[in-house]
Amino acid sequence: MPEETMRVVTQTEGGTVTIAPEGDVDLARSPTLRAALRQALAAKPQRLVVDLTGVDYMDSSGVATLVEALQTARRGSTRLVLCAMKERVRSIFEIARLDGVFTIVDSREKAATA
Amino acid sequence: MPEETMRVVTQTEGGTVTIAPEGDVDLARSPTLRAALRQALAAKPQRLVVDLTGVDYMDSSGVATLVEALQTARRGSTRLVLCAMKERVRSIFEIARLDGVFTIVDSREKAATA
Amino acid sequence: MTSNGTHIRLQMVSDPTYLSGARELVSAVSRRLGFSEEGSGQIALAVDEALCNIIRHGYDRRRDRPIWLSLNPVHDEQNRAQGVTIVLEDEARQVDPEQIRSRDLDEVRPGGLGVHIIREVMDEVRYERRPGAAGGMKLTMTKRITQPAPAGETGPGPCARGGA
Amino acid sequence: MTSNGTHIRLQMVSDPTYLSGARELVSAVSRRLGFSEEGSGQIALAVDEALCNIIRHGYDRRRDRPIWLSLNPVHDEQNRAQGVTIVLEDEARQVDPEQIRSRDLDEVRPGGLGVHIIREVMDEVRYERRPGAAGGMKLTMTKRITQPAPAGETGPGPCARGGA
Ligand SMILES: Nc1ncnc2c1ncn2[C@@H]1O[C@H](COP(=O)(O)OP(=O)(O)O)[C@@H](O)[C@H]1O
Ligand SMILES: Nc1ncnc2c1ncn2[C@@H]1O[C@H](COP(=O)(O)OP(=O)(O)O)[C@@H](O)[C@H]1O
Repeated sequence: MPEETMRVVTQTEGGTVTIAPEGDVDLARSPTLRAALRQALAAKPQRLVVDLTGVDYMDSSGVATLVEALQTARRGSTRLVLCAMKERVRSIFEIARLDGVFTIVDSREKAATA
Repeated sequence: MPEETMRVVTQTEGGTVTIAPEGDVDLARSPTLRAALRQALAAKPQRLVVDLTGVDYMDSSGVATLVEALQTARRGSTRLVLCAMKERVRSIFEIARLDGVFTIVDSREKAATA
Repeated sequence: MTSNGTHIRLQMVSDPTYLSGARELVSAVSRRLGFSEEGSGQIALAVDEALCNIIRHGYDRRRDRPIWLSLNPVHDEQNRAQGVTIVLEDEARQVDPEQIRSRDLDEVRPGGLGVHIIREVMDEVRYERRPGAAGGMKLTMTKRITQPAPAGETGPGPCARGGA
Repeated sequence: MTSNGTHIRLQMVSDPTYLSGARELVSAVSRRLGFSEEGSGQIALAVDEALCNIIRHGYDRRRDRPIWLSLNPVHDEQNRAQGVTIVLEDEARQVDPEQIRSRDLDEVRPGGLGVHIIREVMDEVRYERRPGAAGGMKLTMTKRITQPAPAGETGPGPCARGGA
């Protein structure tokens, strides 16, 4: 079967790129998210916001993708912010003890200044 | 395994009894709905409203339970009204060509006068 | 890839408690194969109705008898999912496949809707006796994706982006 | 009833496309057995992580190899569901079960979280080599229901009403 894909909406406004994946981010889908994050980070924006409104579920392959993005962002002086994370997704960050490592805010509005 | 149960909230106000099942109504759960409907109909209320707000899925065992209730209601001169039916549930009534047989309204408010 | 053999095979006991599990399995897989939410819901409904009939008519509501569900994508030449085929098998009483049919729907009475629903939502439906000593029935159902996914994708929408 | 034999057994190919189906199956069944939504979600997460590890480490991402998932309720003397046991088996490379362990989480880097997550959300986790010529690994996981359902019910809440 061909590599499975998911919808990822990318939006650029000033120095901020916002990426909004839609659907479950699991081993089948995280390559799509990774591709979108890499592309966004290649331009070294000031701020990269990952809007998780549309993500009901994430497994450790999705978390690994975000950790990788965080490392790349830091090297390129991009501020990476996660927003609108659902409770179920937050719990995997907590179990992985990564909830303190990422900047996580409630909404896109807050992500603009976090 | 013991007979599976579901939450069904029953409320009486004047001559109207309202029954609100919660969860999927399938072969495992329709006996609980049937028991609640029978109990309500035994008192021959003027009006029996089945509020389907909490029902995301129904199979033909659930539909059969409601048809049975409709027949009992007609014999006892009780007006049976279904309300707040989700699109997915409505489609099984349409496939079974029963959407014209039942009185189906949008909300509890409309069910009070339908 | 994965062209031989069955992609998904579920063995379950004939206990209604497990109907929701079978529905969610089938509906999630159908979504990933490219069916719309409505299409996936219809496939899950057909599977539920067929399982109920096996439990009620085939096994007389015994809860400890086996049922097998296999699911395979139907592919076109470009290896894109075009639909899904689901096979249900049991070791229940064998009946004449001709006897498994819907009643006249004009009469309003409880029951008698399952086979009609299955035929309505699936594109192909075939009942037959299972060959072999164990007996039982076999139901083969196929549904095609009405809005085919764009080239090279199994994802749901035209806006889906390519993988890494 | 249904006390002998396996209640649910899923055979799937090692294709990540089918992970969501396995998750939804396990989560829907766990809900019906009396787990909370959170508890069911955790069981599905553990199953997903374990399946990912089989696909990545056991089968080196080949998509056409078999994986088996069996699920059984754990009952008390009154036949009430107390929890669930899930067994995952494969025909992949055998490794020393001692080698399947989590890394130090203080270091922030991608990967290395799966085994930690599985051990965190499940109550018992045991890896072993599968006996027999086909090789492969076997993972047995159990999770108990923390808020047991009231007597005679497998439903979720204290307000559930008795069946017909
Ligand atoms: N799996 C099955 N095994 C034996 N008979 C079946 C099976 N499925 C359906 N039937 C037969 O087909 C008839 C129509 O089924 P259906 O439309 O589901 O309505 P109902 O089950 O309410 O009678 C049933 O009454 C039964 O005689
Ligand atoms: N099913 C498996 N087969 C073989 N080795 C495994 C399996 N599951 C886990 N492992 C081993 O355990 C280690 C830790 O796994 P995990 O915590 O999921 O992190 P990761 O898979 O990202 O390395 C893996 O690196 C691997 O060596």
